[in-house]
Amino acid sequence: MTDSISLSLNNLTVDYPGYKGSGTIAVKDVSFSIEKGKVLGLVGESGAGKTSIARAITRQLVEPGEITAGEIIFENKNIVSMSQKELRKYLGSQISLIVPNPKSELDPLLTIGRQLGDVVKTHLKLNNKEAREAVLKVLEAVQIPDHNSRYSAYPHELSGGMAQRVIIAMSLICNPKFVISDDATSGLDVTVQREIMKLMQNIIKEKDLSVLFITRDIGLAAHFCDHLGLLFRGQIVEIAPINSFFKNPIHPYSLALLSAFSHSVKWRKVYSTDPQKWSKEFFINGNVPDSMIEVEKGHLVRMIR
Amino acid sequence: MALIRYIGRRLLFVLPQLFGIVAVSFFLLKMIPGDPALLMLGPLASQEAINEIRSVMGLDKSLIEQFVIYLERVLSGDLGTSWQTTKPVMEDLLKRFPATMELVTLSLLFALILGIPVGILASLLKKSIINKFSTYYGLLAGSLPDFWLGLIFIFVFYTILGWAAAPMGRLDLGILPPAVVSGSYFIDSLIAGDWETFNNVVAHLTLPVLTLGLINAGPIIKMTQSTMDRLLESDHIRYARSCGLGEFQIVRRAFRNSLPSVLTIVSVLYSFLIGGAVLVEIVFSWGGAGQYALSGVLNADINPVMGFVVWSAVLCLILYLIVDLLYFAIDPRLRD
Amino acid sequence: MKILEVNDVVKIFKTKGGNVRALNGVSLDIDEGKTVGVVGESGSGKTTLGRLIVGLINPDTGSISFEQRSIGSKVNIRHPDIRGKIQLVFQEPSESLDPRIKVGDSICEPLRGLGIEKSSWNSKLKIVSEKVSLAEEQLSMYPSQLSAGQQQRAGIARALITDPKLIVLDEPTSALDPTARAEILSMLQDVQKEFGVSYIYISHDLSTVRYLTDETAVMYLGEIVEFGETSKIFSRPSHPYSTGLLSSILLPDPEIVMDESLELSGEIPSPINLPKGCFLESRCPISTKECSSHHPDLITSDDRLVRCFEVEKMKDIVQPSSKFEDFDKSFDDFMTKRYSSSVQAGNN
Amino acid sequence: MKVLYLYCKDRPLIGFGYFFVFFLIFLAVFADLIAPWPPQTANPDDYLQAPSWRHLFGTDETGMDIFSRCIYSIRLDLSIAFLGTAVSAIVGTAIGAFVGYYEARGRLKTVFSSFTMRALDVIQSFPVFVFAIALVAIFGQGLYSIIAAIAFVNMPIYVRLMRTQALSIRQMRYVEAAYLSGLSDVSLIIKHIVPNSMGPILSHLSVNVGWSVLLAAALSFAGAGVEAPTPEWGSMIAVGFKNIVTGQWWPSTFPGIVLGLTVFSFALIGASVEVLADPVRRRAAIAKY
Repeated sequence: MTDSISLSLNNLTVDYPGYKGSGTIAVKDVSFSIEKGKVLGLVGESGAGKTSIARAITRQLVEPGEITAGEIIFENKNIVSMSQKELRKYLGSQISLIVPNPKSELDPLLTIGRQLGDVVKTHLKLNNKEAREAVLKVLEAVQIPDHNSRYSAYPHELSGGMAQRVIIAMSLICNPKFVISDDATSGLDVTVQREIMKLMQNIIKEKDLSVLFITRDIGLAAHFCDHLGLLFRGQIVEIAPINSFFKNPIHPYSLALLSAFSHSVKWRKVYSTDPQKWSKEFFINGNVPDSMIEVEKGHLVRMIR
Repeated sequence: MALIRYIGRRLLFVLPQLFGIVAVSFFLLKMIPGDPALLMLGPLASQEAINEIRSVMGLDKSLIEQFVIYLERVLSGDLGTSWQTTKPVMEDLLKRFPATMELVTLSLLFALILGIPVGILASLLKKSIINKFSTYYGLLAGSLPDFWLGLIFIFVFYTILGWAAAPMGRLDLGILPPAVVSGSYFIDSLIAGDWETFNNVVAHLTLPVLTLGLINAGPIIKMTQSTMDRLLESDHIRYARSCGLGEFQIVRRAFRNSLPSVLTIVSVLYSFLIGGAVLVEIVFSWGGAGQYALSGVLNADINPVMGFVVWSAVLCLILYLIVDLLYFAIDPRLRD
Repeated sequence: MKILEVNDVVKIFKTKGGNVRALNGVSLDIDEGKTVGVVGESGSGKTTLGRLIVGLINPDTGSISFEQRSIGSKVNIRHPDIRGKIQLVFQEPSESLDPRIKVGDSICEPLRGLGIEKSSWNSKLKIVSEKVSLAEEQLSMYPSQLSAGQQQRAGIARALITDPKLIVLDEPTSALDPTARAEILSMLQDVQKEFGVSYIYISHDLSTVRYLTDETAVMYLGEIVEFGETSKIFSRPSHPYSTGLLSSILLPDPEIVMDESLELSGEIPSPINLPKGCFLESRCPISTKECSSHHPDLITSDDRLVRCFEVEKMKDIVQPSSKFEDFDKSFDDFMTKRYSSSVQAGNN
Repeated sequence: MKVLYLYCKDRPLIGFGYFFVFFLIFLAVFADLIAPWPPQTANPDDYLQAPSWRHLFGTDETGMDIFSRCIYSIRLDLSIAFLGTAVSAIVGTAIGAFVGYYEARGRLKTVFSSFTMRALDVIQSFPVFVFAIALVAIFGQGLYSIIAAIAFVNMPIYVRLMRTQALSIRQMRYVEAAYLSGLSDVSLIIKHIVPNSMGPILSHLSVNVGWSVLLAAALSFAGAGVEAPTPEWGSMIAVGFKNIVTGQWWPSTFPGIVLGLTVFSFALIGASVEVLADPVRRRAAIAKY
């Protein structure tokens, strides 16, 4: 069974000690697993802990964040207990990351060819000529027009959509098995976003990638993912296969998110994100309960009973 | 192309500025009380003698006329004469500026060699002693009076230990200066291959360079550390890390990105030290340009001061131009 | 009655790289008590239009009239006659309040400009803060102590305190999370019902435009490419750009498939070097030779204004879409069922 | 206050900075009671005495007690520094606020701004130290010309600092909102722009007091500041200068140490203000408590 799982999180908890006043626990007791070749969407609002999860998996948490409990299992190895050296072998080659704001994520002083080349050279031990070939190939794969001249372009010479393609190229260049997309299209215009999403969809299918797709936009997730998890204040409140989720959303937070898209004033007002208004089975003593209940096969909801 | 246009624009801005500097300093210095003619001839001189000298020096003309005459002469390379040394200012400065530049350049080189590695290490090893050390060193070094530190070094290394050369100029009395090529004894003695002179030059340079270098390493460490801190936390370095690049590559990228800030602080220090090293020059009887200008100010001898101001403004100009070229080389965003 | 008329305004910004043509002749009318949506992507000039209407910038040519009198470049918006009647709500809630001034005092600031006596400030503050559901203790807090949604409520309260006739809402919800967004929009709707104020709602978020507005202007590179009743544009857009924009909206229901009849591709041209012909020509799948050589005018086509040579062809390509209605209906059905059952469960 | 205490608790050196400055002020106020010897009375019998219990820091070549002179110097040096800094900060901030606010806002206003900035460029291209000495030479040696020179030399920094702040703050939405409300330019600057730029100004202010002490001492050392018998750290170092080569280290060393510690303390305070004035960094710095 476990052979079909690409990556799984078991009770992952990320804490930011020091920020005691606000008492934030960025991520609390999060578990999920992603099957090979599948896309798990993780939807939540800002501050829900989405980015903390992405950074925990790559072990790049911002100070003073640290993983205080739980494990991250990738191909039967626990990422949490890896040494930095071992981890570095996985990052960029087996597990790669697609980030938002592509223009600030690329080194402004180096050409994109050089930046892509550095990654292949580090992981695949290619020489300069082979690296150049690999880079040109991947630039072509992400449909960058005129990729031969873009090879020596600097990040500031690219448009947002083009830079996003470069980031995608960077995540694919070593043929990873697992890709994390952290709000990858949030900075783009909708028409450009649509193109990028199509590209990603094709690549995922073609390369049989497993993907953790983190986003704020539940509409985007609905069309892109096989499974969907909803993150609320660092915890998963509902997680289900995509069809099961949208046929029968249960948690009040899920309903609030969905009603935000609806034209109906009534439902917007009935369901809010204010937990105080939720009924007892979802919210006790100021907290969401610790237990999750399986309402259908694979459809878990954080509630009592 | 963009570079040439940029330099052109830069020069366009700089020429009026240069004029402004000369004008302001000319009128400012003319306000210094004291009549050079009187100072030159002494209090017992006759009124006729004073008047004669005044007309020779052009002091009887209106200020504006004097300024125009001065400008004309500067443009033809004549900076006037100093009544204190009775020599043309140009000649004096040609001797003295190399001394100052040699001192300042070597001091800053030393400060860079010390400051950059310490700054980088402090930023990389957050919890180490070197981090604490460099944080407070940056503050402390900027707080010490350099002239005082020079004195302490003289006391320790010359008076007590007897390791250093006497703080009396750039060479021992018995040693002849090398043939003038650049004016810097350090370079000229190397060119001449005169090891005895070279060793003596180095012995005299050691303490003042140590003094200025240790003090100016402070801001360099601080700048290196804070920009490296910022960069190591930046999005693109974090992203490079999550691509699995090695630590060496990461540091190299971060350092490359922090170079412009380091360059800026170095250029600021350099232009400051051309005039600001004067007190250390005094302590070590260096005979540099700053000292020359200082005695000019204190004795209402304005030609040396004006000459110094013009020279240092031009030197700063060249310095900033070089710095701009380096920015261009580092950052592709400026090339558009 | 027309409360605001924007007449053929042009705005060019001079930058290092060249002249950015932000607005290329935009005309727009707003009726009293109505809401006009202005949609477009970044660089479409929609924010410039909003800032121009409130008087933060002046147009290069063209004019703006408010209640039949000219403002804009001629008369300063801060003129006492007009001051307070047009208000602006900003995109960035965290930046729109002075971090060192208490929220309540910030909300009252426009009253100072109007020269209203301090004694009446408190009662006015109470009315508007109730309207936007800000609690009294929040008024004596500093902006950093409020959430983004609450900050935006304060921004709206500041706009409302002068009893304005028109509020320009410049992407008021784009910095907010979806649920906070929904709450603010409902509130704006309530406010309009009660005060009869007109809105210009500037947004790139089409689903909120559909929710809030009566009419919609679709902008692309500094000009309006389609203008008409919101519901009509949403069910059957006529301009290739509006079509591409609308089909990019993803609703949270995997069964509502993406409409792929018309897709835009490639990059948005730079507003410094605008093409000679139609601005969309390079991205448009149905463009012809004429599109690259001539610039289309905004023409009346049936029930709306469209700037496209191929309006007739568009009618064949774009079929009426009911995806929004479908979503609303299925969601409503589902919720009705769920709500009644959960209410029952609550009763038990 | 509480924040400051918590911040210093983990950073004893910063705490020392605050302590030392208060200690100096205390010494300056009660100098008459604390100093064991009169500061300006030469005592030829006691010349060049090494430090002892009788003369804690020794005596100089005229036999004046260095410890007492060091204490009396505080009055002079700190008042020069405080006054010089205050003048430059107030004038510089005001100019900077207007320059930044008016930049590219209408023809006349723009001309005013760019002219001021070019003038600053000219002032700042002078070698600072020679410039300060020239100013003292022009106005004649004396307390007020030193203060004026220090204020003038420091002012461009405040203008630039405040200009940068004003440039970014005037783009903030709350300033635009206030503008639309009909507030005048001056009240916009006073109500919104200046208060919101105080963080960087304050932190520079403290460091700047330290620099000003240093500059005052350097001027005296160069012979353009306070004249010899007046107790002043810089001139005391200059007086002791000739003795050091012959091994009498104390006349120069002690004033230098006090001077260095003073400047260092202000630098430490400045570093802490930089953090404490920024709400985000302040919260992170005392997060533990």
